[in-house]
Amino acid sequence: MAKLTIDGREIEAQDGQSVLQAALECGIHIPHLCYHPALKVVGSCRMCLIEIEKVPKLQVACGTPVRDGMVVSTQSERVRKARRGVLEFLSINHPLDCPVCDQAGECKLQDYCFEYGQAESRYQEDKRRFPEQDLGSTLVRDMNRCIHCTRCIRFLRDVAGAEAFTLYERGNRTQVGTYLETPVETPFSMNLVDACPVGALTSKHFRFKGRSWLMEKTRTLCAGCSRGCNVYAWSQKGRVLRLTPAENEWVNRFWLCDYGRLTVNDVNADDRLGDALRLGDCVDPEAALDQAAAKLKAYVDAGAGDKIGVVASARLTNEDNYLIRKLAREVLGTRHLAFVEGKEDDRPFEPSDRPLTEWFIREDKMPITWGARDIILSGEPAGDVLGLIAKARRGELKALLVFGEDLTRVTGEDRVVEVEFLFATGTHKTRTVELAHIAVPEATYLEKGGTFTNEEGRVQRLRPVVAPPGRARSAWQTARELAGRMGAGWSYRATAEVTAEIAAKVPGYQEVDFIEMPEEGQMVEHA
Amino acid sequence: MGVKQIHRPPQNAWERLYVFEIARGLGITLKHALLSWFKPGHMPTYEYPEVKRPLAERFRGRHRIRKREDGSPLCVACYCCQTVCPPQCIDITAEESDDPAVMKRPREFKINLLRCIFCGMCVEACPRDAIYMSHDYELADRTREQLQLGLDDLLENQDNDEGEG
Amino acid sequence: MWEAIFFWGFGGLAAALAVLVIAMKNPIHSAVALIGNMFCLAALFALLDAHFLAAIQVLVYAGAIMVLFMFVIMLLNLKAEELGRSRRTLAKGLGLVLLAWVAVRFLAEFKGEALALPAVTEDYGTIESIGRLIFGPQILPFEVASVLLLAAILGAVTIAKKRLW
Amino acid sequence: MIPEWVQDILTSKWTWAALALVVAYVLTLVGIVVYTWLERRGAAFIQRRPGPNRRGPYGIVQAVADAVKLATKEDVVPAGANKWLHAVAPMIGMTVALTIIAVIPFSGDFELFGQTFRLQIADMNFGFIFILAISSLAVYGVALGGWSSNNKYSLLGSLRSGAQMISYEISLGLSLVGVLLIYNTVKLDEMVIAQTGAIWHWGVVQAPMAFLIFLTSSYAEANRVPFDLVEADSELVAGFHTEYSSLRFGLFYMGEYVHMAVSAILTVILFFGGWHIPWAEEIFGSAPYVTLFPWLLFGAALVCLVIAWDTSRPRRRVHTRGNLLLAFLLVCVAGSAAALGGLYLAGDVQTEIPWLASICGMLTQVIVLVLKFAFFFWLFIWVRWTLPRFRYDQLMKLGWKVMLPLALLNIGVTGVLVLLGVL
Repeated sequence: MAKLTIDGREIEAQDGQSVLQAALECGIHIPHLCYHPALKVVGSCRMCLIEIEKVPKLQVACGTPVRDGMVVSTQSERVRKARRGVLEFLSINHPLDCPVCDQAGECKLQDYCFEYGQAESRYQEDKRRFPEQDLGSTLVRDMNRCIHCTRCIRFLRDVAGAEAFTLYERGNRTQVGTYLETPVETPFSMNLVDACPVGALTSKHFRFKGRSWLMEKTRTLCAGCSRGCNVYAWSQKGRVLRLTPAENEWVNRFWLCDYGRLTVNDVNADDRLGDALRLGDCVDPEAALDQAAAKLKAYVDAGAGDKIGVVASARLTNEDNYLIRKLAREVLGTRHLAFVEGKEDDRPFEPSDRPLTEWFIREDKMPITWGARDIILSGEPAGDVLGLIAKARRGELKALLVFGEDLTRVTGEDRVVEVEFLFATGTHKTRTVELAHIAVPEATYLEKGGTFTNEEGRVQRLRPVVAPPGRARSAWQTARELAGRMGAGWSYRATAEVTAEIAAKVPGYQEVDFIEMPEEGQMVEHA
Repeated sequence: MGVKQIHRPPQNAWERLYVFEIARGLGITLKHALLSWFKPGHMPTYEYPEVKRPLAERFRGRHRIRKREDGSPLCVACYCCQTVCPPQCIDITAEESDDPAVMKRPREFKINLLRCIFCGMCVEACPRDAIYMSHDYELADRTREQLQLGLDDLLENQDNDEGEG
Repeated sequence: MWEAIFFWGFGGLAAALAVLVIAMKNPIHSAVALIGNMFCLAALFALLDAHFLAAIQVLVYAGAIMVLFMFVIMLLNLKAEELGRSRRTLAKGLGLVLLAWVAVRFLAEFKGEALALPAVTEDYGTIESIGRLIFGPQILPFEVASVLLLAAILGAVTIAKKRLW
Repeated sequence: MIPEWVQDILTSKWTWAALALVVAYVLTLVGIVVYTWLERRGAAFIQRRPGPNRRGPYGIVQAVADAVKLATKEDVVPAGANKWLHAVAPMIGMTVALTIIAVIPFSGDFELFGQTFRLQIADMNFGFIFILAISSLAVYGVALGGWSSNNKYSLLGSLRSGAQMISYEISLGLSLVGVLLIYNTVKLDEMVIAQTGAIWHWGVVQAPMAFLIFLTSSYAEANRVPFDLVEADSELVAGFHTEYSSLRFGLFYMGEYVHMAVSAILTVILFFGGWHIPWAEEIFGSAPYVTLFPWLLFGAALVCLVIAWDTSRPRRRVHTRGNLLLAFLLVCVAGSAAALGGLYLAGDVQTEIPWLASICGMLTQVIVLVLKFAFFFWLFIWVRWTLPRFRYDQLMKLGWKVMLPLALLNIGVTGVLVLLGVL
């Protein structure tokens, strides 16, 4: 432990930490461009200059380890003047194109120039100019804006495990890019956009879609795989425009894969279901639920409740699955309950310092395969979806309820089982939804609240980012409506109430608290 | 609170008779009536639809967007006007421009004139001086939809008048 | 011909309005009916060549006295629930009996013959002849009536005003 | 042959009275169009603006457009209003104003086919008392309208105006008594005849005090500025007609104008010699109005030509073209009037065609009356846009403490003067 003074404040820092890390930890902001907590320190931007007592020259905060008794000043006139100088140098070739730059609003250079810079540059000569460069399917490079902090190079080399970027040419002509301008081929390429402190690397997916200050930022989860990465969903006017990683040391650290980021395209797809469908017609979801409930009640009243099959999904939330199970077991009284689950992945889960490609993306593309096992099975014999379909084909089932899944994707065929009554909920207009006797719309993971249990057994909170299209709602709400119409006196009004019941009923979930859930999530024991 | 005493000038007997003072008043109004009658050109009014009042240089009318030499909008869709607009009546959708030098251009630029308060903040905010407020103030229309200006509406009639820039 | 039409028209209207005066529940309606009744009476006077009397009837009764009545009613502004339901069956019965008695007496006297009335003279009903009557033979009752009215005015002022000076 | 009862009806005085009534009322209602136009343009001119000048020549069709607008508006009856009285009240106001027209003489006697006629619907021997009696009923329109609207402002407005009308009716009536003493008659036509000859026979010269009181009181009776406390908009919204809309409001509005017209014409008849031109006999001989007619025709032709010239030229600032059609029509009228006048001058019409002569004389009298009336109507408008509104206590003070004593004094002085033989 080292004790040092920064701007007159006594702070304690761990040995080996840099002054910059120690300052950031206790909330003192030292301007920095090339420093990134997950990347190796190079000290190339010279933005984090600080004045240390008894040291004649200004030092970079990122590269100076803390020492006991150090007295640091981050705001002295000398420091400020030095930063102004650094900024003036950085701005020599940086174009004044903030109006068209996607980074504007979250650009560190812009912020620092606003804070320290002077409005007029003394540099009279021409700025260097490069055309924009296409770097594969995800990235666009604008060399004009580059400040040579090498964050991108360091990320690819040290974190992603893809040595694609480098510095080439020299001095004033230095460029950052790929060898021979080949495209960047890594499933983590869009992290470069986050890593770049300025707008030199921008995302093709988000390019010109919106401005950072006009968007709302909501912390939620990615549903792309069973890792359960924490993300910020940026939305504007009811549309999610992009996902960026939210820091979670135990799950995804600072990163998010391209696949996960692009799941937002599914949410924004044109074939989203907004109204109920009955054999192809648009109808009122309320009326559709009335009819479905009446039909199901007829089966139950006739003693044929056990001839109803219910298909849940690991794509839904814990709350959805819990109420689907409760609907099947308690209201319909059927044993035929199964859920669609993802592939097994026997690789270790824990985040590590190995290249991202080796551990980050999970084989299991369903967000809560493990959670669904905890909740739907709860110690009861496993129901297999393919088995359920086979039973239905044999005519042992009269009705089938499919929640949030496309059965054709499970079977790989273009047809869904022919039963007397097929009820489906769906986020998109899938085959199952089209072939169902009654289909109601379903909200996607960016449109509903709830909890996900990831592969590791970490329960994390999902937050609604935008309103679902039309009259879509969560599967648990659909289940509640069906049960309510069939005479069950369920009184769930909010997701938190279902979560509370899960905590009370499902073994291992006792500690789960929806409202007070910490940002890193809560661990549960898989049964 | 103090009471403000108003001292009216005392009236003399002649004035208190009123009749002659009333006649004097009638004379004044008659003078104006006759002036209006025989010299209608000297009335301080404007026959509005045909004759228009000269506007102040800084008059803020309907918005327009300046064009580049090739006719494309000068706007680069930076959203500054949309951000600064107090009643939030501007709605921009950006897109990639064909011209690599321009990079970004508005695909849609909607101004809801029904919401607009003509404060001119968008003009202040524009980094390209692309948006300006013309002297066009006859903005009545038959439907609400016709008062939602689109990019085409904002680009037309450029030469009509130049407002604040 | 026309005179007959007007006589029966105004006469019938006067009778109907007189009934309405006591039959209407809303006092304003009663007052309006009374005004109408007086107007019809004036018309009947006019038909009888008593033009001055007709004009005075309208001027004094309809134009002055009833206005004051109406002001009082308006300022009281009684609601329907305050007006209540009249239940004086005894008074109604007695009234009917009296009416029947008057009718019987009237028919017994009238017997369908024209009354022998003196012929209308040239100056009948003119202002001049009435003036000569009032300020000649009838001067005493006229002045007594005016003194009576003066006394009534003074009485009203004395009652209404606590301090006279 | 014509049945006897039809003949009865045709020859009855009632039939002709009814016919005359209809004609007079239609003319009055048509006149309202002109009155409102005059008011609006007059107000505009006094305020140095053009006023309505778009629809029709000089904007006169604007008044028709106003009427159409009023008539096609929704007729709102407020909740809780006394529906029956709410409907009746504007009719009372209008009826009262129109009824007075029945006793007004528009011309002197003239002979036609051996019979004597006069442009007067009802020749009553108590003319001015009739006027007083009928105008005293005007309070009811205002009072009932305000009360039946179920609105505090309406009620206050109607009470105010009721009190105002009663107060000023007294001084109005008393001021007439003085005139009555001078003319020694109560018949309006005889009053006019009494003012024949020199200008000092006019009522305004003989009884100036009565004239002032009458004028003031008639403004108060018509609820016009400076006595329009009824509709003191800053205090009472619009007074008794706050809750009126559509044609019901229109009736009040028209009633006000008819009232003004009646007041103006009474002023002319009582104080300004009616249809007489001073010293007419001295100047124009034994039948002055017949002799005067062609000159009037020429004057009218001249006015037509001026208007034609004015409408046909393009106007400055007003970017509307001149009304060529109207100009053409007016030139035609002017031409034919001049031709007729010339014809009349050339032949000795009085002896050759006596009926034409008497009609011409009658028309001259009507025109003279209308010209005088027009001035007093204009005076109403003129005063309205000149004087500010009275405060209510000032109004009452003026009515009871100034007008009433002055009127009584006027009667006394006039009586003494008449007894002394001065007047």
